[in-house]
Amino acid sequence: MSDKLPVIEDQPEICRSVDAGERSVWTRVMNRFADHCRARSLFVLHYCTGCGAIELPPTITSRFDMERVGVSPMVTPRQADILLITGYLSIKTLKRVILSYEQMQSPKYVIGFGSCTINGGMYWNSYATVKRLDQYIPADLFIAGCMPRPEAVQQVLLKLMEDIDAGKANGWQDYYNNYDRYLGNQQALFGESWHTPTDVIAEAKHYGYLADGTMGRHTDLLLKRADYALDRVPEDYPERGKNERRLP
Amino acid sequence: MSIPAKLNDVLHEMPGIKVRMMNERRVRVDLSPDTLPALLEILKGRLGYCHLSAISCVDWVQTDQFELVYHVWSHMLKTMVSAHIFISRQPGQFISVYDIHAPAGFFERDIHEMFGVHFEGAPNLNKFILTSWGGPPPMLKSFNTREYVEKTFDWVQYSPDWLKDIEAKGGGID
Amino acid sequence: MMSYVADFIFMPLIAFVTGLGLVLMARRVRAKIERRVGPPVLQPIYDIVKLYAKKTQISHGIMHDLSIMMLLGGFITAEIFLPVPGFDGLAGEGDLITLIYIMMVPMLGLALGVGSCANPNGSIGISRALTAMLAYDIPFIIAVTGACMAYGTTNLIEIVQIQQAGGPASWGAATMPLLAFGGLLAVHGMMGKEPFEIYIAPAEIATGPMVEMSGKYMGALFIMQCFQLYTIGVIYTTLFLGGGENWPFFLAKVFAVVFISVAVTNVYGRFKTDTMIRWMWKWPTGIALAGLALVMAN
Amino acid sequence: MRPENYRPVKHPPSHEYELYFGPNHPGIEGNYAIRVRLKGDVIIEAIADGGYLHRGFEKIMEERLWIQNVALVPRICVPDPVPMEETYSRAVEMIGGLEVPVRAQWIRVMLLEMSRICAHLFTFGGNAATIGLYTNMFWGVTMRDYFLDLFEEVTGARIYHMFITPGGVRRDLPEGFLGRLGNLLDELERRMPEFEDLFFESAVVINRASGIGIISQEQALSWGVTGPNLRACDLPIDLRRDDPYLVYPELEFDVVTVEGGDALARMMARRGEVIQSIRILRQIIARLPSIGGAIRSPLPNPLAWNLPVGEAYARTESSKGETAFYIVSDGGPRPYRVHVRGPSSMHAVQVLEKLLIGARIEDIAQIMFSLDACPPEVDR
Repeated sequence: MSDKLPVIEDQPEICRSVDAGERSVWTRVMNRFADHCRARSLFVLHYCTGCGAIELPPTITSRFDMERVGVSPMVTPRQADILLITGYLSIKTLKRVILSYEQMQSPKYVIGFGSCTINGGMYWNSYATVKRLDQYIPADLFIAGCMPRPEAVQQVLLKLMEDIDAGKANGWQDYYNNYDRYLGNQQALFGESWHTPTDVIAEAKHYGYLADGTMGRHTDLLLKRADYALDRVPEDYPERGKNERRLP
Repeated sequence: MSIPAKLNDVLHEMPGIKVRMMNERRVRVDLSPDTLPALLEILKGRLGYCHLSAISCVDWVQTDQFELVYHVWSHMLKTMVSAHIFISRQPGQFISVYDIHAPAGFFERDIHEMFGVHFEGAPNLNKFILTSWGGPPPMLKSFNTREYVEKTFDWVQYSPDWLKDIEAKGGGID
Repeated sequence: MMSYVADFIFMPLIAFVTGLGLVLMARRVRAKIERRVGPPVLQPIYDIVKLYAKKTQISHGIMHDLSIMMLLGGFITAEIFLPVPGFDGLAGEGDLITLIYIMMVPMLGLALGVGSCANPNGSIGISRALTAMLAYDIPFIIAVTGACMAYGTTNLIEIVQIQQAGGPASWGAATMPLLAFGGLLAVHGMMGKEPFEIYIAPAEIATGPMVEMSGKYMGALFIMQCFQLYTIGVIYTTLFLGGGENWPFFLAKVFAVVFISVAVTNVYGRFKTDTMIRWMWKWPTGIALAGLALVMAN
Repeated sequence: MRPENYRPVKHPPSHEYELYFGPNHPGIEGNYAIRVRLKGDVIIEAIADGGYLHRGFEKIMEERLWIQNVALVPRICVPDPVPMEETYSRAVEMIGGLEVPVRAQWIRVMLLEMSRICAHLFTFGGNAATIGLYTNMFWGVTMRDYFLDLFEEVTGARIYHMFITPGGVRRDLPEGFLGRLGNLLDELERRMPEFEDLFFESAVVINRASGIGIISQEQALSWGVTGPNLRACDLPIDLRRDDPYLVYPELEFDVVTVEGGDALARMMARRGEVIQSIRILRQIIARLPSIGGAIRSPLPNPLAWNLPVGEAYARTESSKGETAFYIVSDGGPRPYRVHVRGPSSMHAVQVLEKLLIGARIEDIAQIMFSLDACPPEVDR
């Protein structure tokens, strides 16, 4: 397809970080219980990013009935757990997807839907669509096909449930841990002045997901170039709710 | 297969017009750009060609011209007239027919966006689809989408290192 | 004093558990009408635990946090004023009027919280919610007033005793059917179900008040929904269906009241705001007024 | 401290505000957005903001072979893909001078009408969901799913069939297919009264849908409204009648017109079309077995297939309106230019912007769904 050599990236090891509290039996039991419940209650963000969304109504409605496994559609990103990228993403949509993704509350999961999210699929030579979803936001699972059948959608949801139940679906932590890499890819596409209203670094700091990859070359650019000053935000975030970046 | 008499009369009032019957209900006319608005006006007023089906633009690189095709349909005569005009690629300018056919507003905006043709008097030539696009008008033949894609996007690795390791140990997909 | 402690603990707890059952029933009934299977039995619990187990959440300031307290606090207080079999709580101290006041607190709390989110959809939603409250409260208050006049007391315990003394024939629904029917329509509006679901309205204002609620805040709203269904069901049961003689009968009545509402809602679309007010002030209010006139004539 | 999405607006009049009816709003059909300025509840300005689904079809089709494009075209309109395939194929046939065998024409009409029923059932569902009547959506989408099963049986795919190719169709119908189609039509007819009770005759629906988004006849003609939306203004204009293609002249059907031009009339026009489509399909079931012959005219090697120099403009009456392809060939193995005229490019942009002015915030979704706008057609 391309004679250009693909860019080799370090694939970060996606695994659950062990914190001190996790050693206590009580926390472990509670975490286990929480994971159990998370896996059985999944709200899907109502966002039809592409043509794959046409197979979601059959999946939700009477014939396949997603609600019987606890999956239901949700309207706003604030409440949603799953972001279904239903097919190709135009560059304009990708911006909204990233905004929506950052507004969703962790733990959050992304499912790439159809071949277009994996490698451009049918639109591999289109100037308008993004070729690889996982460069811009961490995707937990992909469904191959154009377009995937409702059965495939259900299958992947069940697989996601298994992963959540086992504590393995941690793509969202990867976004905090390697924010610099994701932001770099986003900046390469949208230009260097790209920024979102959600302050991911501050969130990472506040909730303890700061890692080596969170800040770097690209986030420095954010500091320098953005039309608002990140450095005016205090280093520590003593209160909840202070994790938003101030606008001038 | 013949042109309705009324239509034939009207079309031949236009100077320098070439009329060709494409099929039963479609007439292709070639005319000079200056007479196009007059033709559309007359067709609409006299023969009920009030439905502008589409305006298509073709980029002819060899002759350095844009071809604009106005497809109008008459609910009365049940015939389509496709009016072809050629305008120069430089500077790529034409007049809007929005005041004759309101749907032209969308098509002209689209052509402006995709080909960079400027329509004088169009109500709205703001970007609609390509608001996040910084490059040249993408539908121009000079824009190579494949080259752009190769330059901008990375492909999935079909033989990453970790797979090579697995394959070396006798695993892998095949 | 010690007896109150048990009441304070158990009455909201019972309300919550029953509310979970009511939510489950609402979802199952909806699923059946839509010809599908519906959620598993523990789904309401999974949803709430999941929302509370969210690792990040967005707060929009002190008011936003406080509003959740007001919301849940209002309902928990309301549960303590509602007599159920075996527990009287504060129902002897406060009366129906107090209860109705307390029931307005959650909605006002929600309004304050949503107002601090600065999301236009939320603000529109809350203004619609308050408008809806204006619409359904008038027939509801008329029905309540009529019932109180008929029973001659505003004390809920006494109302229950009066009805239970005479058996089903002395239930409010039998002695003042017009008031009971007007009240039922008002109660349907109170639950925010179609055709009176104007303030949720996903396709219009993206779920209105809930638009900015995330994680624990949303979890609180889910809990509020449990309390809301329970409270409304119990008030109606207490006023018109003879209250609770014992738990099985009492729960059957509460579920029946909510069942009527959730069964009807799925085959209706949603009214516009002004249509809802007009309808509420016309039919339920008219019926309740006729009932009130009958009560006063007797 | 300000919430994260808060951005101060520059000196707005105090009583006006802007609402981004954005792409992940459930009241929007597909991935599309409308920026509305509101004064209280009433819209004073609406600006459509599309392009979220832009894939550059017209560009990438220039880069592919004539036959490869068959795989691309159905993706232009997701809920109603068959008319796209058919229109493209017909335009190519016009340029190449290919004759479509009669049996293939009948099969094409059958698929077109099945697709129309699917798209309309989907729209009913969507329209009902905008006013909170989800039951209709659940039933309608499920009903549509049975049609998709039949599509799968014939074409091998549920949504994107890629079945109609230049010169005919890919393969013949499976055995007993027409019988199964007949059974499904019976089932649909049996279910129609349910949908009427629930939706078309529901007092709430009539209350909400009547009188909003009114298009007058003059406006409809001058704004370029087509399809069921035009027929809802009591104008009997239907390409299947006026500019007949395939075997439509041999079929009996009524052009459904409804008076009113409002959202309710548009829904009723679609309801009438479903019934007419059932009628057409019944005629096809009766006549197709007696029509034999090939299903495809012989093509040259499709990988080295150069069409003669020429241009063609083919139009089809899809469930949304007038779908058209303008194709130019320079004698090469690939199209020189393909222009897609999606019907929604009128409905979702200019018409919607005009209809929304003066409407109220709760009507936005309903007006959009009643126009049956299909954003992927607009963005292409």
